[in-house]
Amino acid sequence: MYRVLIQGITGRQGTFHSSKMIEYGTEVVAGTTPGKGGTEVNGILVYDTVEEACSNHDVDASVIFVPAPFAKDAAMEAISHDLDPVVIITEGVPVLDAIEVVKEAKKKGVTVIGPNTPGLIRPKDRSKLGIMPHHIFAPGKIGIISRSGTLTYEIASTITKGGLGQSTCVGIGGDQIVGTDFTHFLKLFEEDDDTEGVVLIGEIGGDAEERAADFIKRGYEKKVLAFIAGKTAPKGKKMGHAGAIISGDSGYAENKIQALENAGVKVCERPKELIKALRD
Amino acid sequence: MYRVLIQGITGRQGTFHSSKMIEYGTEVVAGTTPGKGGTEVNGILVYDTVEEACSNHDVDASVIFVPAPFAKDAAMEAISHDLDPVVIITEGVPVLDAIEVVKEAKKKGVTVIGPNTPGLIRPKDRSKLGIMPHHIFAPGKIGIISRSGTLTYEIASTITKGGLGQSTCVGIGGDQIVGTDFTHFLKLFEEDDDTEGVVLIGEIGGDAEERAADFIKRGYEKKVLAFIAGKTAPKGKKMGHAGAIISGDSGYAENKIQALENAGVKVCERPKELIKALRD
Amino acid sequence: MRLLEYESKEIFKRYGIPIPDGRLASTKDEVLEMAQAGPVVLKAQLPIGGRGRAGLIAVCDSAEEAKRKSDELLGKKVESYEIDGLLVEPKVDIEEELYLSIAVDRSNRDIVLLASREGGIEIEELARENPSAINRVKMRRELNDFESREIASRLGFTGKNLLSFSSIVTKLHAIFYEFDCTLAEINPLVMTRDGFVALDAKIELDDNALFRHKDLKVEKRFTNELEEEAGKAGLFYVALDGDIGIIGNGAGMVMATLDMVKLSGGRPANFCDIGGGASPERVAKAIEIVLSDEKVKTIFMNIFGGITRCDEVAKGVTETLDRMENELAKKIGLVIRMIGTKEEEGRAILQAKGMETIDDMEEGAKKAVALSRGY
Amino acid sequence: MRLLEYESKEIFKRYGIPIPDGRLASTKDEVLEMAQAGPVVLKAQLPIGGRGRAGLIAVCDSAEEAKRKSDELLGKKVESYEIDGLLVEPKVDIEEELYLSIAVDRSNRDIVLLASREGGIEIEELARENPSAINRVKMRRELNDFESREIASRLGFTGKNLLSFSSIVTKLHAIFYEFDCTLAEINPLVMTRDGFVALDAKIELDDNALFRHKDLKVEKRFTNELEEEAGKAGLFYVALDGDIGIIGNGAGMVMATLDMVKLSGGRPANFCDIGGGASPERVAKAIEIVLSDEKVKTIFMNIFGGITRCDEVAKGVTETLDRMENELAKKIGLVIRMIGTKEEEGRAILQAKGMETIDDMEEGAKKAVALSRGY
Repeated sequence: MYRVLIQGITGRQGTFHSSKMIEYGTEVVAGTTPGKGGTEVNGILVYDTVEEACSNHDVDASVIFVPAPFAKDAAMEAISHDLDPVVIITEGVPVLDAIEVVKEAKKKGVTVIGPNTPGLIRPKDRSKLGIMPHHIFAPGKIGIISRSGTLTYEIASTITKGGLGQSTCVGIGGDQIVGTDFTHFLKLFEEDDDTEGVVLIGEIGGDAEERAADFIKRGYEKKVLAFIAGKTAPKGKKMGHAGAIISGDSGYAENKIQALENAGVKVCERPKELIKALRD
Repeated sequence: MYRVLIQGITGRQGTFHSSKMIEYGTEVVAGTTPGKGGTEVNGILVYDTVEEACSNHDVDASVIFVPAPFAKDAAMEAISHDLDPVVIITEGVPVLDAIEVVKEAKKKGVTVIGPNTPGLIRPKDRSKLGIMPHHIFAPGKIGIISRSGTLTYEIASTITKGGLGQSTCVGIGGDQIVGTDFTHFLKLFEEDDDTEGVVLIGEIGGDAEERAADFIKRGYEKKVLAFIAGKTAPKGKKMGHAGAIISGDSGYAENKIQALENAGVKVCERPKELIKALRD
Repeated sequence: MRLLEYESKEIFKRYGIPIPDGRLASTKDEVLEMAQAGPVVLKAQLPIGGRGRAGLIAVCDSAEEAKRKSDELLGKKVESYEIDGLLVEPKVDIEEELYLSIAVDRSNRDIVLLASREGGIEIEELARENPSAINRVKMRRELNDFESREIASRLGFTGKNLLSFSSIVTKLHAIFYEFDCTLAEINPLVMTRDGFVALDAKIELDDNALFRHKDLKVEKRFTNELEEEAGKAGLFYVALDGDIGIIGNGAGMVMATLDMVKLSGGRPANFCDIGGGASPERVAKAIEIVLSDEKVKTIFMNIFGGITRCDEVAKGVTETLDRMENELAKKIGLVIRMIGTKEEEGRAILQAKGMETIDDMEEGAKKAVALSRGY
Repeated sequence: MRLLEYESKEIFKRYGIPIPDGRLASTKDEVLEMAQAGPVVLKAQLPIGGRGRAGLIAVCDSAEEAKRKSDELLGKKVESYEIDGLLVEPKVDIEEELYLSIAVDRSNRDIVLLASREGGIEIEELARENPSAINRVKMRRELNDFESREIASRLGFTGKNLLSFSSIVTKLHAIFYEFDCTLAEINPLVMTRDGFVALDAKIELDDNALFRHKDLKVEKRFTNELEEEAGKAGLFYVALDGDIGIIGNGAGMVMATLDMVKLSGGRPANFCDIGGGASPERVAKAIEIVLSDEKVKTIFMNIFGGITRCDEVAKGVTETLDRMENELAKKIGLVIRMIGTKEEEGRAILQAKGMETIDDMEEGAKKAVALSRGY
């Protein structure tokens, strides 16, 4: 189970969600906010720097709630201290900042989840590195990888109500540039004994789904289902997420669905179909 | 024998010294000057980029004659194409530029000689990557590593007149930040069958001589002699070379002489003494 | 956010990228003044692509023609824009058209420069038809001059042209990083007898990085008034052409709702995301904006309460109903699917006003479609 | 090149590093005007270290004292400088003195930041006495804010002080790289009741990078007129206190010549490097400059011809002799050691004027020493 640091813990979001994470059972060990060192939030000690937090606690991972202009700095700080994963909840991080963070993470071998992600949750461990409403999740054997927040909740909740539960659910983030892709987690789920099937929740924009399809096509040991949002989205418009945009020839839902089906992935049109397909 | 590229071959210095290098016997295979591609200098083809030169010729090493404001760019270009060594003749390269060049060279495993160096000469091969007046050198068994130009000539000439010759002579450069140090070449000379003894020509400023002494102290297989210039230099004044300055506690000739003598190196006060000591 | 061509060219000029000696004209007289000196090109200043094909760029060989064309273009409506400015440039004798851009490379999570001697057509088209004609080079924040020269050299330039082209590369790179662009494109970059000229200029700024560029004095732009009004209220609204208004929380969720409505035989009128943790005011504003589209007779509201609280959403709905003196309920079919955080409290608030909620998304979509057809 | 304290502080101010609210005064009246408001500190604006110990900084608790001290300091000669400006600053109540600098780390071929809570003394002294009190951090061109905060945190700062200290680190870093510094030092950086203040400021610019900073409007500075005159003529001249003028080609060579003269019992009057490939004019200028030091009665010229041609050097010597109507040869002992490129031609030129050359450097040095003693 991750021992978690919360960067930006004294902010509104950081304070609220760290209390929810603790409530769920997550091992939150420390927080940081520059200039607020020595204070406490939700019974958690706050430090000025990650360095200090790490020298006073055993920390594995970080969840970042700092505002967008400072998110790159916070992520660089977490990466420089080898925290892994670094989960960037923040929405609205500049693209060039995200690219630099992703490059630095790659150099150091650290996994960055997000930006603009609901985070990661493991119902069995009651461990949450993020902002999901955790009551809708239940321990089980289905892994979820998603580009969207509420749509993940919708589908996770459907799965829970359908009597199945989740092993791990992770949002890779709704931005154009994010630290991980479907493929990254497909690999992890393949090796994870707690996971029997995987649901990919994709949407228009980019080619993460196509790349996942390529990966699956080369041979994947577990069942994969998919749900793709945005079939009715027009070209050239950002649909809420910075990354959900059809530009030029790329990013159409149809192409993604086609690619996944070619790779043998069943793409469901309705969340409820997933339950049946997962049970098959 | 090095197949040499001349960067900045169309300039006054580049034209003059490339002709001298060719006259000596150096295998100069190509030159570059951005915007002058397609012309010829001293019968050598000129290209706009190192990339082009390298795709049309087998090139090993580069000698840079471009003006100081553009020296960093030229060196980066040579390094990016794995030329090795990269000899920067240019004087007056900004310190921050030199630091970036040295870092990049280290990352790529390339040897940078200079900036502000007379270069490197191998009398046996009649190969010269630099600007030394080559007639004063003669094939022989003595290696010279120096921080100074004319002082090298003085000493090399003394050695030649004394009936001994040189295996390789190299100037590491007179600037504060240079690509290589005495130790780098001490290692090479130790492994070089053509070299029986080494002469270090040092001067005030920095601690390259002290670091060489440390290295020799740990056990060096060949005879090392030294000559240190600047015993009468005042503190805080640049003595011609950007690197020849005593600042704070460091850079005094006395300390260097002391360190070298402690390492068993005979430090000669007069160039002529070197001959006798080398013959011993 | 895409800058207008003339704004992009002003930046080019500041950085020393050669552009035609043009001027922005907002009246016919201004156009004519420039047209006296010789043939001109009139270019409608709109933030959209394909202007040539859409007849929004006019080459005028005579003042007479310039007069006719500016009459035709100024004030014309295109999509949701109105042409209120023409960039008037002297006609240039083109020897060759090239393509040059620096852009975010989403797949590789990097920045890439694309350069080609086949300019003037869309890069996607070129990528399909002649991909080998495109030079691709990864960019970093620091660009050595020699890297620019290598690009010029690989395109086959030498001598003076090599130096000018590489200098344009260096400057475009500086602009890209300096202004946090997501795209900085010159298409076509043309070769004339006097050297290179950036005939077109397209700069897209990263909306999320505008805080670093207050000096640019540009504000986030919207393609229509409703989108702008929504944006200012913290909503994300995109107009579509159907008749069922869609409101939901979370971008993926709203997209999925649109898809479900379509799947159920309906046509969504819009995309409206109220985001996470919406207040009653934000919900009310969303309804107001969606209803200001006159095609909308039915609204499907799809809420999955996480951070968003169903009771707050319900309050937003009832407040709107109250303000509209219940006219809304009479004229408009409102279908609310609402589950999750505080769902019971929310349901109670709505029931007090005589409104029911639905638990299932698909059921909600079907009901909304039925309502929109008058069932 | 070292900037004066007030110039460095102007840069600090522009970048937002807090400095005392001082003013540069060049007359006693200006000093007095400031001293009316309360106790002041007068600081002589000279580009040298150790001003405190040398009595060049005066704390004045009264206007009377300020008057007396400014009388004493203004116009005073120190080394080769004359004090023509005093930086007048209000006296500051110091709670703690710190040290902060960014500098070229020659040994490691890198840039290093040094920070310590033991400020106010020379860093070399602190490095000897309490090296563990110094925090050393390698710098790169890009500095993340968190790295500045870590430095502040390691010094023991927290809360508001952590934020202000780290912001000073970030700004000093920006200055260092922006201006191509070789040193940017604040010693002491003091803590007052109102926060941190840079009480002193020392910026050294890289002479070789001044071409990138034309806007700074600073020119290379010399510590005396002869050095300046030499610098402008392409010579490198350093004044020493002996009586034998030294001219040579190449820095190492000239240093070795100085050493050889000393070893032979003489005292060098200067270091004068004519560089590589000197023209007759540059050689003539070198002789002129060396002779303008009145202590010099003997010159030892030591030339090893490589790129430098002995015939050109000889021409420079004879031209000078001619211009001085041979007065030079009468009053001054001139010893010329000259070998290498075109040595025979050079020798012939000199012999035509009745001058001999020597082949051996040591022999030349001995002869010059003998001449200087009147042998």
